Amino acid sequence: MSLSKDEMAAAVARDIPAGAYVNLGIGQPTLVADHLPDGSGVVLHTENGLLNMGPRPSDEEVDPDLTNAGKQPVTELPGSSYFDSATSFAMMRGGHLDVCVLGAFQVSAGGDIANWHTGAPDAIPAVGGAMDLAIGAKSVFVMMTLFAKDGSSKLVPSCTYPLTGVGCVDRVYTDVATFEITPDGVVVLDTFGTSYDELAERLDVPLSRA
Amino acid sequence: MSLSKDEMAAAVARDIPAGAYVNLGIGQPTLVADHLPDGSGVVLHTENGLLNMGPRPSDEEVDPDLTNAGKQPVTELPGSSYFDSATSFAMMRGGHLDVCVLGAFQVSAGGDIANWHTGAPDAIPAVGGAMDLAIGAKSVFVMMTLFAKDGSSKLVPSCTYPLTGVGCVDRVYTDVATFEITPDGVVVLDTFGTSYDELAERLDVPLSRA
Amino acid sequence: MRVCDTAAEAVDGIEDGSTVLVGGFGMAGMPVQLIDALIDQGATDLTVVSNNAGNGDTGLAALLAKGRVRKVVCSFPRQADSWVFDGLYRDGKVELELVPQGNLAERMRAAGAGIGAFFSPTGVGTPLAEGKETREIDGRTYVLELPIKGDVALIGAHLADRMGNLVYRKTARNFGPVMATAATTTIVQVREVVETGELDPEAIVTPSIYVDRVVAV
Amino acid sequence: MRVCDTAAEAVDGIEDGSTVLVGGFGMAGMPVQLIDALIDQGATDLTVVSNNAGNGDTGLAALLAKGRVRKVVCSFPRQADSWVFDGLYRDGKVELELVPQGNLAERMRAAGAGIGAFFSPTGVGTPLAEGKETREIDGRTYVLELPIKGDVALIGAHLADRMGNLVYRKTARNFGPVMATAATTTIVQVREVVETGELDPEAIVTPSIYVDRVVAV
Repeated sequence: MSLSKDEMAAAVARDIPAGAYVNLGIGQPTLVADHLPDGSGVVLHTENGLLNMGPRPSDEEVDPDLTNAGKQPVTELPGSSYFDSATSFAMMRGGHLDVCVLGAFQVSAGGDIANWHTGAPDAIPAVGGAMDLAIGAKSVFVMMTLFAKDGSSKLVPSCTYPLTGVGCVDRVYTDVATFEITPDGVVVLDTFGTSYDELAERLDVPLSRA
Repeated sequence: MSLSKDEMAAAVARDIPAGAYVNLGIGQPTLVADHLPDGSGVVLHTENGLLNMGPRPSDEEVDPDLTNAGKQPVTELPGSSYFDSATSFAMMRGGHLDVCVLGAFQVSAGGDIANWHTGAPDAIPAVGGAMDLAIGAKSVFVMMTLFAKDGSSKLVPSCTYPLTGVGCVDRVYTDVATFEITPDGVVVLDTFGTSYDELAERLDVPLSRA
Repeated sequence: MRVCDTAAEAVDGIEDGSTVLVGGFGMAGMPVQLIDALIDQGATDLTVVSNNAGNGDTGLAALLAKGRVRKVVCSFPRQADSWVFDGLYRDGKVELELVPQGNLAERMRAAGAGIGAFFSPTGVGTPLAEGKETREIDGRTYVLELPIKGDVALIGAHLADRMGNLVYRKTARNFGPVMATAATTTIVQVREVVETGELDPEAIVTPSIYVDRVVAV
Repeated sequence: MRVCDTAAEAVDGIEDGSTVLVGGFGMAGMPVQLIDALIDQGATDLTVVSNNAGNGDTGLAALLAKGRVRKVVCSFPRQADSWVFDGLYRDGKVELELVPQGNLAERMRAAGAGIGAFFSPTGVGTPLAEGKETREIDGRTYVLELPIKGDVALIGAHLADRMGNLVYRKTARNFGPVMATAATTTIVQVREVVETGELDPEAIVTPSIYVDRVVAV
């Protein structure tokens, strides 16, 4: 069986080391927080200026001064710290985050990521912190379905959408397989409801087994 | 009569606007603080990380965690703020200080300043924050005796000592005259115990009257 | 530093053609009352630098809707409620310079810190670095980024003292501190102005040196 | 993050040849117990980056006196009580890279912030910019400065919580926060380690992400 979004998030969560400092991108990656085990000591960073972010508050506890990067209300945990945007991005760009988890339109075999712009001529572009996250964290995990609605693979020899970052992705967690991007190529770490051979046939990207 | 050190400091203090943010360099410039009128609202900056520095404490109040850039004990006034060295020098370099007052070995007619190194081959060089101060403040005031012990002028056509900063000095307060460095040359603003003509004869620098 | 009685007094004198840095991340930290006062004040042909390009119909969105903004420099204009910007942009009525959020913050920091330019790894190899100088340093490629300096910054903070020292509250801090350093004139709306000495000197985020006008709203 | 029982445990594993960032401005913020532990630990051939080059016969001066330091990168080595450094320098036994204090701080900030290089106006036209690339930007001349990255930072702070968040006290803050960002391993001596949650999240100066080891001394 292929993985649900929650199962993909759980797969990512399992690979986050205890005590790691982690940024979860807007959208599906935020689901990862729900799958971190109690006592993991994982510290969540939100680029609008908070370390050790907690879960969504109850409706009564919503504070308009306390949001995540998706502008959703969040909470602070004991040991939190606040800082301004320049400091927050210095933290990201300086390589201090252990892991960031991003959604993507496409990832290339060389670890390029495209996740901010479809390239459609009438689209209003918006990049936010995606480019900083892509190049800043020690490990960059991507979480996406492997195939687009038209059946084409999002793991590609070379991205056709405008790039977010070059050669920066380490792992790709999808509904049907988990991949590691290595200097020697793309390694299949796990498959779900499909086989290595099926993947190898369907993707334009050379694969190898773990 | 030529001015004493305290009278020079008073002359500098008179030219500091009310409410200005000011850094007083190590040594003689620190005397300026004693001559700021009560209620001037002048805020003193010390580059080791404090705004609104107060005077030297009593012996009982000395706190080793609270010093000025000369590593002498100081106090904090109401409205003080502390910050780290990177922030403090960003403040200086970014042009946020209204005035800094520096000592000098030499100042050139073009506003160059030399105040960190005599150029002696056996001297151990030490620059501290002098170069940042020289180029950072909106107005740079120099405070020095006009003549060295050997009788040579410290206001020179071109500095012979290693430079601290280029074209950055606005005013030079000395024991016998006050000078303004302008794009059109050196203007004598005031004389003490000497005359404009005496100065014009003794200095190698072309002068003009205010 | 002047403690102003009204937001109108606080924004007095902002000139046509100014570059205005506007704080806030979405609505958190957005200086809504200052923007409303700027709308009334009438300055136009503005370049606005802000993380977003307005939400709903208030604040920055209202300023845009009035046609006062020639150009927006921001990282994330498109949002669920950015219909005002979206319409103007599609109609070619507002210019957009899109900047990755970290480069946006760092370019303003550079302006405030007297840095002439800096090499950033962010955006290298992407369309947002096209036409910019790049350089390899120590085995990594960087793109040269220039400072963004404001004529005016409009920011929201939590408390000010009468000297202009500021503290913020939670993630409403965001772009306020860096914008305060990067503008010629920094104008701040706060919830309360307290007496000088009431804020902890160790906890002040924006020292008074960066602040020109404060108004409690 | 590890809360260590002893300074010896805190400095364990520092390797010969390391670049060590040492906090403090004079004695304020100087991590004396960590330096003493480093002397006992034995690492040698060190490059030390610090604002000063030791005062009296303790702390950094003692490390220098033991011959463990190959090179000092600092802004202000010469002081009334810097006789240890003075002697070694005159005897050619220690190398000196003199850096203006603001460039020193900013070069470490660049290392911590992932900036590849930056153009600084400080030092232009002086001997300390000789041989360095310069560029005119917007009518002003700047010198290109490169990051200074530490293998280890030894800093002093006032309080830490058990996650490693730090607050400092008065002007003892100085180089601690920037050095904490610029080293692979940041080791901090504090006066007390408090429980997580006891420090005000709005007033934390060094967030825990930058801190690897803490010891109360």
